Amino acid sequence: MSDGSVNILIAGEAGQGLVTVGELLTKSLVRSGYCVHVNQDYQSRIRGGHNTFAIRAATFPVEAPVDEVDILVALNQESIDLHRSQVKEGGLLLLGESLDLDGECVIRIPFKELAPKPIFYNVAALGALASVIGLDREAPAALLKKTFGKKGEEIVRQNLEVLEKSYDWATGQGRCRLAPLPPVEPPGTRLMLTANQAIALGAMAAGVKFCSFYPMTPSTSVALTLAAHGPKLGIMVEQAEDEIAALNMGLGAAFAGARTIVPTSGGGFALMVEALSLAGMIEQPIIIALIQRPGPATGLPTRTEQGDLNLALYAGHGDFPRAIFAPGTVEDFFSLTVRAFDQAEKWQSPVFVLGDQYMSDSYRSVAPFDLDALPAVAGPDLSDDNAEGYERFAVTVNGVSPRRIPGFGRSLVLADSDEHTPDGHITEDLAVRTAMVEKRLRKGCGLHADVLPPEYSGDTHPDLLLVNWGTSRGAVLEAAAMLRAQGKTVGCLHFSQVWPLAPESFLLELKGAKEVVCVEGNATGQFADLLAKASGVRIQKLVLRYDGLPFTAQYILDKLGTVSETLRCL
Amino acid sequence: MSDGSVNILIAGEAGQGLVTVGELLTKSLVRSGYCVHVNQDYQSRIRGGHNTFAIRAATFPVEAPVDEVDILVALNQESIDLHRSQVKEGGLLLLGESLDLDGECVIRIPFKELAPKPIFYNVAALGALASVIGLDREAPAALLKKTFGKKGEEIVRQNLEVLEKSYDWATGQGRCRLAPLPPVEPPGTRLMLTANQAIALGAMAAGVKFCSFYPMTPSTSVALTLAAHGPKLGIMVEQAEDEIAALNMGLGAAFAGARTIVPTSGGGFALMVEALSLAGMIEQPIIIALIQRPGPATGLPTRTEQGDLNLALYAGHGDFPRAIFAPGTVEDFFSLTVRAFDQAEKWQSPVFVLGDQYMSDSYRSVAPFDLDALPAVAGPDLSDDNAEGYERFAVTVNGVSPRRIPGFGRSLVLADSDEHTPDGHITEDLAVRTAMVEKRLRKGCGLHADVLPPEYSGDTHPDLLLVNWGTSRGAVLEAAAMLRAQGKTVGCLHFSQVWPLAPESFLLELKGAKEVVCVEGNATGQFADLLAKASGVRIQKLVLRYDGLPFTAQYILDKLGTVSETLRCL
Amino acid sequence: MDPKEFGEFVTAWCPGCGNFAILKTLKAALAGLDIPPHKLLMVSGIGQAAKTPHYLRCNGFNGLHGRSLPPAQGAKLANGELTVVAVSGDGCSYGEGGNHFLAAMRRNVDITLLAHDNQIYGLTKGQASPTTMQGQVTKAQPLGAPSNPFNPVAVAIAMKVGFVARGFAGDTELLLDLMQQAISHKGFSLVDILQPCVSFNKVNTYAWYKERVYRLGEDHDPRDWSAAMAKAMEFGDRIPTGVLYREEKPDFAARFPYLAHGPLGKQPVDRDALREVMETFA
Amino acid sequence: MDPKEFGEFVTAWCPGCGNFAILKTLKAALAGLDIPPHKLLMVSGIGQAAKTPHYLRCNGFNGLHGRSLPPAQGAKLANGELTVVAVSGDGCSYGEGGNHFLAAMRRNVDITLLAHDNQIYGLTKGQASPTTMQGQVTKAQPLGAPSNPFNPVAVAIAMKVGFVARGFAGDTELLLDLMQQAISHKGFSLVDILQPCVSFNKVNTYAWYKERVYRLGEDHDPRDWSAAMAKAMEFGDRIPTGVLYREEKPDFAARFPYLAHGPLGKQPVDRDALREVMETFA
Ligand SMILES: Cc1ncc(C[n+]2csc(CCOP(=O)(O)OP(=O)(O)O)c2C)c(N)n1
Ligand SMILES: Cc1ncc(C[n+]2csc(CCOP(=O)(O)OP(=O)(O)O)c2C)c(N)n1
Ligand code: SF4
Ligand code: SF4
Ligand SMILES: [Mg+2]
Ligand SMILES: [Mg+2]
Repeated sequence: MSDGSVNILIAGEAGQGLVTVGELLTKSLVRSGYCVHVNQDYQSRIRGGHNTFAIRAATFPVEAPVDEVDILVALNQESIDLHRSQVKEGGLLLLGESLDLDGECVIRIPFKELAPKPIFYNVAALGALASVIGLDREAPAALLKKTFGKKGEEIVRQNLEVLEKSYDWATGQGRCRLAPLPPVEPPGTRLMLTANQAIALGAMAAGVKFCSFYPMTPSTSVALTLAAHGPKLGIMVEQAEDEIAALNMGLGAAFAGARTIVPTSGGGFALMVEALSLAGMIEQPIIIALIQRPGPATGLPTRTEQGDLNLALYAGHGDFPRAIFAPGTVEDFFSLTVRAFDQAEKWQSPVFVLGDQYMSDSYRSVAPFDLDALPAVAGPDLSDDNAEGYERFAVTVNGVSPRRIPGFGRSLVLADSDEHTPDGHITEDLAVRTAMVEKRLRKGCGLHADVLPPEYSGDTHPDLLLVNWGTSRGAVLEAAAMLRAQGKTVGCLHFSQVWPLAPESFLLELKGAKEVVCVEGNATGQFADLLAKASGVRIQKLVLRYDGLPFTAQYILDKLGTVSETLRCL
Repeated sequence: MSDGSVNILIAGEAGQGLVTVGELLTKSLVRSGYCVHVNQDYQSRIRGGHNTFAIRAATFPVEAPVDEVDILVALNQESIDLHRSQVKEGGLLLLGESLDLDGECVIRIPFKELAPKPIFYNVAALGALASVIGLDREAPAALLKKTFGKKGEEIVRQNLEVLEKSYDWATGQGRCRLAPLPPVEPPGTRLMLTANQAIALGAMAAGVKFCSFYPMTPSTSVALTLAAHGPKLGIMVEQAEDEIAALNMGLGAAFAGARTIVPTSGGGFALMVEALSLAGMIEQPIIIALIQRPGPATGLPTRTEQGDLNLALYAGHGDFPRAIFAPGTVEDFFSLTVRAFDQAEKWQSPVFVLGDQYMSDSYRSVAPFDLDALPAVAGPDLSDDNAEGYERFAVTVNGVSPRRIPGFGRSLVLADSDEHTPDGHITEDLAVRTAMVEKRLRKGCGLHADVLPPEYSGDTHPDLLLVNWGTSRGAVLEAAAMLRAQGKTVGCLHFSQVWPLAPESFLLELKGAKEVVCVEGNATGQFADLLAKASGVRIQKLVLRYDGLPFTAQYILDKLGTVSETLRCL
Repeated sequence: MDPKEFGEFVTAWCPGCGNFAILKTLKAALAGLDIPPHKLLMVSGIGQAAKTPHYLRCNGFNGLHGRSLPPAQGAKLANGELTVVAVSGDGCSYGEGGNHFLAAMRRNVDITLLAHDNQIYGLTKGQASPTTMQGQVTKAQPLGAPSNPFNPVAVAIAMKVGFVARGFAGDTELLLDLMQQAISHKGFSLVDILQPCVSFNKVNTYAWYKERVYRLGEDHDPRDWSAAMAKAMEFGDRIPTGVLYREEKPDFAARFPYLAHGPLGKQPVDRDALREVMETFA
Repeated sequence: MDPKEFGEFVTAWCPGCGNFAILKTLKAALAGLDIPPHKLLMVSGIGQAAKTPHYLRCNGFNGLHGRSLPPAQGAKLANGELTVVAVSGDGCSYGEGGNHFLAAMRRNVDITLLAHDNQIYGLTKGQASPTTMQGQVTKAQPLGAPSNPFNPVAVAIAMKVGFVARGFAGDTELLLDLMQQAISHKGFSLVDILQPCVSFNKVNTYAWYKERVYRLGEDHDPRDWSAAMAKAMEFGDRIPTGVLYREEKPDFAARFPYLAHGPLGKQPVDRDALREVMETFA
């Protein structure tokens, strides 16, 4: 915390309110102008078990979790046992009233004393924490006013009273060797956003009008965010009977002119594979937000992994093009979702946005998006010219045919899952078949031409190049910084679009480093394989993580130090 | 036909009985000791349209279709128009009675004269064809006796009478410049089998006891063959409500001890992707017979393609091992299905047998399989030792745990789609997770060690190496022979197991040729991609076919002559 | 309107198939309702019946086997101005698509399902479908179809679907009326249409149906749930046709006021509203 | 047999959840029927209820969400000697798994489905399930659940399922009896069990159910289909529990004589028979 940052770990059972405390504190920090990084670790159960909510706050950007903790808030005994060792020298332990631990830097929060009823314990914890980290008391107070405003003045008053009391109480306690967070210049408005919320906002900005989904952790919050604001923005959000219905229904809505997103997770997406192929065949723009969790099968429902890349890339029977975005920041989850809608329409193909549990639950502080500066998103052909001669699947040079919307004019639009003639009728003419296959594939060349190059950062011709994609970005950047501090030159190559790949945009970097390592959150190095296929360059060393947790810089450093004996006999 | 072979094309509408004529003639040829190759081309409809049944018969092995025709049997006018140009110089046209065409080698079959009722027209055609190609009349006669035997003597007599009459009639006609097929030494018993029937027989030989399926061309005949013989062999064949049920039901049956096969096609398999992942997670041996047809989506339901390799390989969310066989001969469809069962049990993983419409409908003459010489197939652990301490998912060196069957002893068997402890209970212990991921992947190394090397044939260090997999084998071998006749040295490298790949077993061959070309039946070169990933060798030139038809040698030669501008921007 | 507006197409059906009569009746029904081709969307799955959208001049979505209802509902929600008719076979609608059938009945989106019920899988050459009679022998069921047949109208009435009817391809006069009533009904409507398959169903033939099928009389009150349920269970020596059950209730869209503003695809993005939404995260 | 044979496990359920009573009753029911753990196979999907196989010493197959019935039937067909009980939630059984529910009812394999019906998606934190009441507000349905709720017992009776019952986690005496009858019934049996979810269903609480639930009396004859159907439609102010409908009929396996020879996995390959099969291709 001496460096202008603090890492707070709130730990306890599901149902003890740790998320409430965590979210309130995070929001107070965001509003006060600090950068934040939240990491939520929880089990697949509603009550009990063991969960944590980790807030890393700093005066500078923080984009990855860290294991070492400055302040451990332990709501039950198990939390002490499990996390005590993570607390840094001089760190602080804030314990629930009756928990058993003694020591120099241990403070017990006298909840019963500070709050009239258990329902206020969360606010008591908030006050104590705010005080301990040196947050101005006004920040949480303003937040409580806003949060409880609609519940009436009395409720607000009671909450503020508890906040005051616990803030003061904590101020009276020693804070061990913890320095308060240095004050920061109050920024303009800041949003507190997760990746999933950013996907939903991006979709809204791109004009989404339809979302069909089936609940599945960690993708559900994309749909819930859209549902919450659907009535206001005129977005129809429907929970389908299953994932097959979700994508097929989405395709119907998209065909009928509504921009559509279908959020799901690996096991749910596995059920959409046939419908994805249909999207390829009828050239239907549609967005799939695939929020990953560890597999196979049900796997670890509430943990994280980057294990569905292969599936996203190869799902569907038969050959057809697609694009896959894998943003690495909350800002990119927003802007690349917008881009996904544009690319989907422009190349009339399904487009993926890959996220994962880690970032779906990871709050960050983000500047409000400049909606007026957003690029226009491509739309269908609304001309209705020459309705009689209209052909939905006219064979063209770039493979893209005019996409009209049934009912918008007099043009008749016919989509067919069989091979079809330009006007959409089923055909068994094998010359037409050949032309149609090639037409569809030509759109892949368009997607390829539009591909976003990877982001290169750090030293040129470095000793070490850390290749990574999607949500591993933050931990990789931090690892690179730590290695540089040790005197190594390090480059980072981050792919926020993982398909198509345009090797010419990164081959120099890939070949310019002494050692290349691929960092990814799965057990087999799926992206490294993909790079080998696309570029001919096989990255020999992999840093993989597949225990359900997100990367930390330290994890990467540790693994870099060991010889990786990757099991690649899949 | 002068070279001891004949290619007969029977063409007409669906419902005109051309398959009946074709099958009867093929069987007569097989029983007479000729090698045969049948290619069936038909539309997705029950009546009308345009279908063909092509029989290539020879005194030597024939393993691919050819376009040039010696005898065209045209049952309607359209067939004449469509196929006349395929008839070789000096070839023969046998027409339905009232069709319009004149010429030297045109013969009209006087059906009304030869047969008392339309129901006998098929036999009339059979008699005429048998005579024209020089088949002894005893062969079809014996076949009719067997076929109609159970319908009573009178029926047999009538059929034989028509056969005699038409045989004699045709003998009286000129046969143009066609030479009769030279007689062959009558072999022992020969089976007339398609690949799908061979899969079913292979499964029976391996002890299959359960088959759950949902009808889908071209996979249905695997299930129908099992269903026909199920009661005799005690095989439960159940048509499920959908493909999801088919595989999940199959997993339940397999879990409960029944060797299980699930046949399907691309679109159906697309629906099984989640259940495949479950098979990976619960380490359930199961066989999926994936009989391919052109996609995407419904595509061309009754045509052929090799387009589902990527899907078979990458289906399922999360990482887990599998094996994929892609036989190239009917004999291999039998023996590799047996091997698939063995590998599935040995490495407790899902195993694929990839076929396609072409070979699912392609009859061949095959020597009866020597059932006594079959290798033993691995089975579950029936010991029930130490039932109390039994752990279904015990972590072992090679990843394989003792697989016991619920109810067979006192051992309790628990399978879980979540990550689990060795005894099968759901866990969120992330160290256990890591151990389990690695245990499962180690089985992939076992599959890798057992992999079948590709078959190399032809010249060493050739000018040209034709890499191919699965059902393209026959056409590739024939193309190689034709090129050799032109003075080129040619090698063929055929993969009948396409995953895992062991580069050490073929790198020398791959690198030893002047030019390497990959021949495969899809639009993007899926296997060439896979080879690049697995071996680091990128085959630059591809001969692809994706119009729904199988390869012919001539097609390959034609494409080799052109510069392939493959669209690889997928 | 002239049924000729919907064009004439060459079909891939077998001569004598019950689908011909249904198609012809459908065109007449649509013409009678004055639904112009460009305001009509026919959605289907895969099967013989599912080829119907190709044989009618209109907008069409010929999707995947078993999946006619999800895109039909999606399209209707996206554009309530379209008349949306889903058409598919018994296998498609009640077999592979069974879960969507259940959900569509619950959801009550204003679409019509015409289920061509030939009690067999036609296109895949004659395996048992959910409505195939128990014991009927096929190549896939050599010991006879082992399952109890599905009774779509009984299940629909048990679920209180607002419009449940059974028609017969051999009685096109009644069928025309049923189609028009179904399409006009606000909410999800089911017309199960008995359709002889001359190629693969040698049990439930024209003659078989003709012998059994009768029209529900004036005495049947489709608003009487118990009577409807009792009639729905009749399928054997006697098979009732007509409107079995009717009930008016708000359709799905009625619960979403913003669906009343016209097609979703014509609604612009309201930047100010979006800005307000964004601010809820501040 | 002592219910303790089925062990005691730490669960992941919320304190107060209706699942506890159901689990306890299940153990008692199984013990009462003298089913030894190694002859019992519990099959489930994914959800809170679906965790049940982990909380019982026995064989278990905890498969995919919505997919409890297919493996349950596959396993039972492969080994008729096993007692097979499928257990899952309302979402799993009637939502994602709706098509399997329909097919299992038609197929009549001798298994039991215990559907823990809390009228909500518990494990995924409170979205509407197929049985959630229309209009009930959730985070996923902020304007209220738009669909008509699914009535599993009505549909089952419309499909003439041989054993259809409704139980309540708050009446374990009745539930024990229902479970035992269901498991003993030859063929597919359904027990829909009303199960309060204290965390996410604030409408259908213990109190809500207690006020409405009543036991069917002696006067109800479960063999009277019309009476059963009428009772099945009752779900509102009054909710009947007990055996709604019963009918004995041959189960699926009865149609396949060779299933009577013991577990398929113990049947050897008959080489001679196989040779004869091979010869049919000659
Ligand atoms: C996912 C999938 N499974 C299976 C098929 C194969 N298939 C096509 S049509 C059909 C059944 C058709 O039966 P039905 O719906 O009754 O229509 P009908 O042909 O009788 O009109 C099947 C199984 C398919 N196209 N897709
Ligand atoms: C294919 C798939 N889709 C979605 C999910 C997420 N999921 C897990 S449980 C569940 C719903 C549980 O509801 P219910 O079956 O009623 O069980 P309960 O938790 O209420 O007992 C869902 C949607 C999943 N695991 N797999
Ligand atoms: S197979 Fe049957 S349903 Fe299909 S077109 Fe022919 S008669 Fe009609
Ligand atoms: S969420 Fe509901 S159903 Fe799940 S354990 Fe808690 S109370 Fe029970
Ligand atoms: Mg049908
Ligand atoms: Mg539930």
